[in-house]
Amino acid sequence: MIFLRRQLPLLITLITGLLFAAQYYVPHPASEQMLTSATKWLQIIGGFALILGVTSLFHQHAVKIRRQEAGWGYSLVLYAGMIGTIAVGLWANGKESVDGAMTAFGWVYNYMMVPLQGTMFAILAFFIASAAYRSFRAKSREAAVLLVAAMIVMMGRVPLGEYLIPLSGDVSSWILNVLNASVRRAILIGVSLGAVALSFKIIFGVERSYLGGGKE
Amino acid sequence: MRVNRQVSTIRRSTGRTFWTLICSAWLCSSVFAQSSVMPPQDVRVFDTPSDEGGSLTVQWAPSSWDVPDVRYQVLVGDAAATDPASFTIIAEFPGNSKYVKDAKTAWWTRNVDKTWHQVLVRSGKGVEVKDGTPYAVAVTAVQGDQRVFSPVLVATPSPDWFNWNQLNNLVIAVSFGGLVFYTISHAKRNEIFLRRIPGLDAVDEAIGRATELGKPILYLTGAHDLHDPSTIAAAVILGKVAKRAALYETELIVPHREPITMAVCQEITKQAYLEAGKPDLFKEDANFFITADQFSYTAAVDGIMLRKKPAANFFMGAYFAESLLLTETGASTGAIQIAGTDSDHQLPFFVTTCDYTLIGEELYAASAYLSKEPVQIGTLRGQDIGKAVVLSTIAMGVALATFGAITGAQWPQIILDLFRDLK
Amino acid sequence: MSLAERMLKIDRRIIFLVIGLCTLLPLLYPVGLPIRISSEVRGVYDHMESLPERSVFLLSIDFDPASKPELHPQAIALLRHAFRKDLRVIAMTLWVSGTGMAEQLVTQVAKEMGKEYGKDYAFLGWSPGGQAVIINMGQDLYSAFPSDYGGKPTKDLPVLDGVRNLKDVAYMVSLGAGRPGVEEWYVFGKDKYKFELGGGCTGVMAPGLYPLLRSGQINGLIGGLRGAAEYESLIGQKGKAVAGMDAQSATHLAIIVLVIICNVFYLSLQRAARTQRQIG
Amino acid sequence: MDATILGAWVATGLTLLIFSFLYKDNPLFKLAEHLYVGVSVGYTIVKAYDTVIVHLVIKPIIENGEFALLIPVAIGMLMLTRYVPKAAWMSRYAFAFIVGMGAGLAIPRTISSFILKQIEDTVRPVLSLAGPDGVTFSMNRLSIAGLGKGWHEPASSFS
Repeated sequence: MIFLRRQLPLLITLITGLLFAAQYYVPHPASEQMLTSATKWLQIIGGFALILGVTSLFHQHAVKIRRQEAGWGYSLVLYAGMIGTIAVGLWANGKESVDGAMTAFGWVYNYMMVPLQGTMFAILAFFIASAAYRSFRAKSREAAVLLVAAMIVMMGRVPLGEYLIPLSGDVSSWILNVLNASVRRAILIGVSLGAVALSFKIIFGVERSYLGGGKE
Repeated sequence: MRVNRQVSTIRRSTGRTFWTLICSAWLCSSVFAQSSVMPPQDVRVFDTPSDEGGSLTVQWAPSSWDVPDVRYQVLVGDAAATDPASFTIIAEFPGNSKYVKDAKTAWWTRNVDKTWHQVLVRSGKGVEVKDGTPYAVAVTAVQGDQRVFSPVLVATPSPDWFNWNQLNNLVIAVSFGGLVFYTISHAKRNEIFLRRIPGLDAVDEAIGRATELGKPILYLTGAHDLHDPSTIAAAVILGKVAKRAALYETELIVPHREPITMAVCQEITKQAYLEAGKPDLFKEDANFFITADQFSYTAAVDGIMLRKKPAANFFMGAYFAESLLLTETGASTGAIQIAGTDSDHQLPFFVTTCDYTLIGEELYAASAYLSKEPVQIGTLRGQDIGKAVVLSTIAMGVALATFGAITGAQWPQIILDLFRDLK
Repeated sequence: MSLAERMLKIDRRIIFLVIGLCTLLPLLYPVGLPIRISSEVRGVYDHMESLPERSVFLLSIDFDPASKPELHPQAIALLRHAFRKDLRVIAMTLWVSGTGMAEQLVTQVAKEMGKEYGKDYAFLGWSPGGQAVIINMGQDLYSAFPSDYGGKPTKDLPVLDGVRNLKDVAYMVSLGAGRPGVEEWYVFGKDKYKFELGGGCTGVMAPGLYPLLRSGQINGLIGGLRGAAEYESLIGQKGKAVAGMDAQSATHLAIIVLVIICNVFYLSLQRAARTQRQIG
Repeated sequence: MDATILGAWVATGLTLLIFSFLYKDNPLFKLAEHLYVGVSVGYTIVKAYDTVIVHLVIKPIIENGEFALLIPVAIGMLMLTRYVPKAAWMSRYAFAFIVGMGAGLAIPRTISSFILKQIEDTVRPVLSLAGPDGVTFSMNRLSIAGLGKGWHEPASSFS
């Protein structure tokens, strides 16, 4: 039983991991065919993962409604939104438009999803300004450098800035292309080494937190 | 599979000789422009090495009349055919193009000098190149009405089982992997010093404050799935935070964007409560899924922050545009905020709005530091050594490249090519 | 509490109001300052210009309506350019919540340019799996997308004639607002399948892609609304991005002024504290 | 009322409800927030059903007899065993497959794209033979927008 519960999953990871890492170096059509089918499988499995999440959401709000916790009415709104969208979606075969004509599903998408998403993102602009005001202070020499660089790039990225201070465009482009690119590259290489190390640990069963349950 | 490891001696010739060659080729062509062209010399046809099949490689030596006026044609025909004039033309190009050096192959897989011509024969209009079938190939030089043929050669394409151009990639993968496992086993036997990260003291402080105020702790694991090191690090840190929260009997809220991460984090939290000796306090719904959609998730988490007013907010893992929407809202409720992310594009937002931020790999280091497990610490050591190697490679590489540029020597390039991405 | 202290603790809703006005006013009273073209955006434009007619251009619309203000104008400008150059356009998305928007976007621009579905362009829709979709397309496009958005088998679309996988794509641009986005298209796509790749992204993410740009892994980058405005000026068809540049100019300036004010008060407080200490 | 006009009103209304958050948290924002979560989950479910179940699984099986596609379906189903406490361990097989494959795919590709490629571009000469004057400082690493070209190959198509 231990084998089925603990070792077999680790063995599956080891085999799939090694197989698909090795696949990269093998140009033979057989190996390419394997990659084609396996990535298609991954696409399908990815779809099923969603059910897992939705079940959790369903459960969580069902509990709220059953216990009539504070704000359970909003959970009803959530249910209504979800079931309503699914109903019109299935009715429209999952298409927002058919031959150029908008379906009811398309209506929900265009007049509910789109404005809600767009507005949430728009709030970001306001928050950026308030965060900048609140915490962008020259508390130290480093912070002062950050501040000056940020201002130059902000000037250089808009036409008004370039109009007022013509040099700002070139300077901000230099900051982005030279200073920024090299620092990002350093972080990128470091993070990539981390990613490769982690992948190795996963494949060889050293890191198993993804199976849940700590050391067991 | 043909692999020729011989490093041609011609390659050691300096760049100047190369230029002399080119110049003389140009001179010759202008002087003897009217003279007749010769058949292409030393033509070789063979199955393309390190490929998925369905392709042949044709190579021939450069000649004195490699000029735009003279055109080369590559012809393919049935293996039994002998008259090249009846073959199908699959490529036609000016005499001064299509060299070995234009193809992106590693020098350790080359069998001729890089000044040779090279053309790949593949399936295309009029010709289908199948594995296992022999094909006859010839090269012609064309000038005006004149057309001279090379001898007809026959070769059979076949697929290969290893791409030798990616040998450097494999060597790096294997040696770095080996290094990581070595450092892990080393860390199991020896104590390794780990520099304390200031943000980590704050973790305890934040949990302590939440307990004092009797308010919950909010923990986010980021936007990515479990393939990502940042998510794994976030999950490991969650285990440690959950254990402390269990000890202090403080409520933990973990909203998720990714179903599989949620499932795994549930297990991790359960384990943490077990380890803390408080399994009865564990709540299955401490970890819950909201939605995979970026901003509805953000709206919902913002809502949780404003209504449940957690005293400590943890933002670990990968984030995108939602980062500031989360941290600004958190700041407005007065919570202690600790972030840890390798999403470098969001760092400025976290740094300005959070009390502590673990930058880049500090996130991985934090999971090592908190868990004190040799596996984690050893990995960190392995990564550090890897970084040192990359750094010295870059430093030496720049020096070599500069030396090569000044002296015109070719050998530095051979060394540098070991670190090039070649396919 | 001194003035400086009070100003530093100002209600953030006042700042929200300032930003709101700075966005709204320029949209009502546009100025139209000239926009300088950066080499990043020119990289994408020049490559599109160099493509012969009927080349295959793949556009992956990897964002959802949230990033619409920044990336939608980029997509429109790119599609206009592609249709004008008479390229074969294949559009798709890796972001499920972007599907409806992407479909409308492609249909709208195609209609405007008088293009025919199936012959001049196709919209493949969404497929789950992110990086798995990219690899699968690299191996076999028809396996990743057996049917297009409308449910027609992709194998029957004339626009896909001679296209087996990503290797047959002349140019591919990913307009990504996160993950999967430009980086994934490089790592799981171009790295192996060797097509030419360009990128577009939100303003916030743009600096993060510079290492890939400098190394030539992507041959150009359209960053945020500014990038979109540059592209619109390049194709000579000004749209929403150019119009939005005034608002962006104003908000950037407002934030700069706010940061300066906050620092002036902050430093004056610091100085006051220091003098007090010296006296004390 | 026309569906489009109604839609415009709904859209405007929802926008205002979300923006009311800038003033402070309030029931109207809560309403919009919950509706948003519900609609977005619903939308994803519909799309996943249509794309995965209908177009990637059912159609290929019925039309082309690709019964091998039942394997990933089975793996996907294994994940759902999480909700049956006694069989929950079986979900590990699915996770093992996904995570293992992800890790395997990532190793060589990360090395190629983010380690080799980045080293390759960083390693450039700082000095070069420029013109008849002999050695000059090429300013390769410091030039604006990468004006300098590499020695062994053009810096990139972008520069």
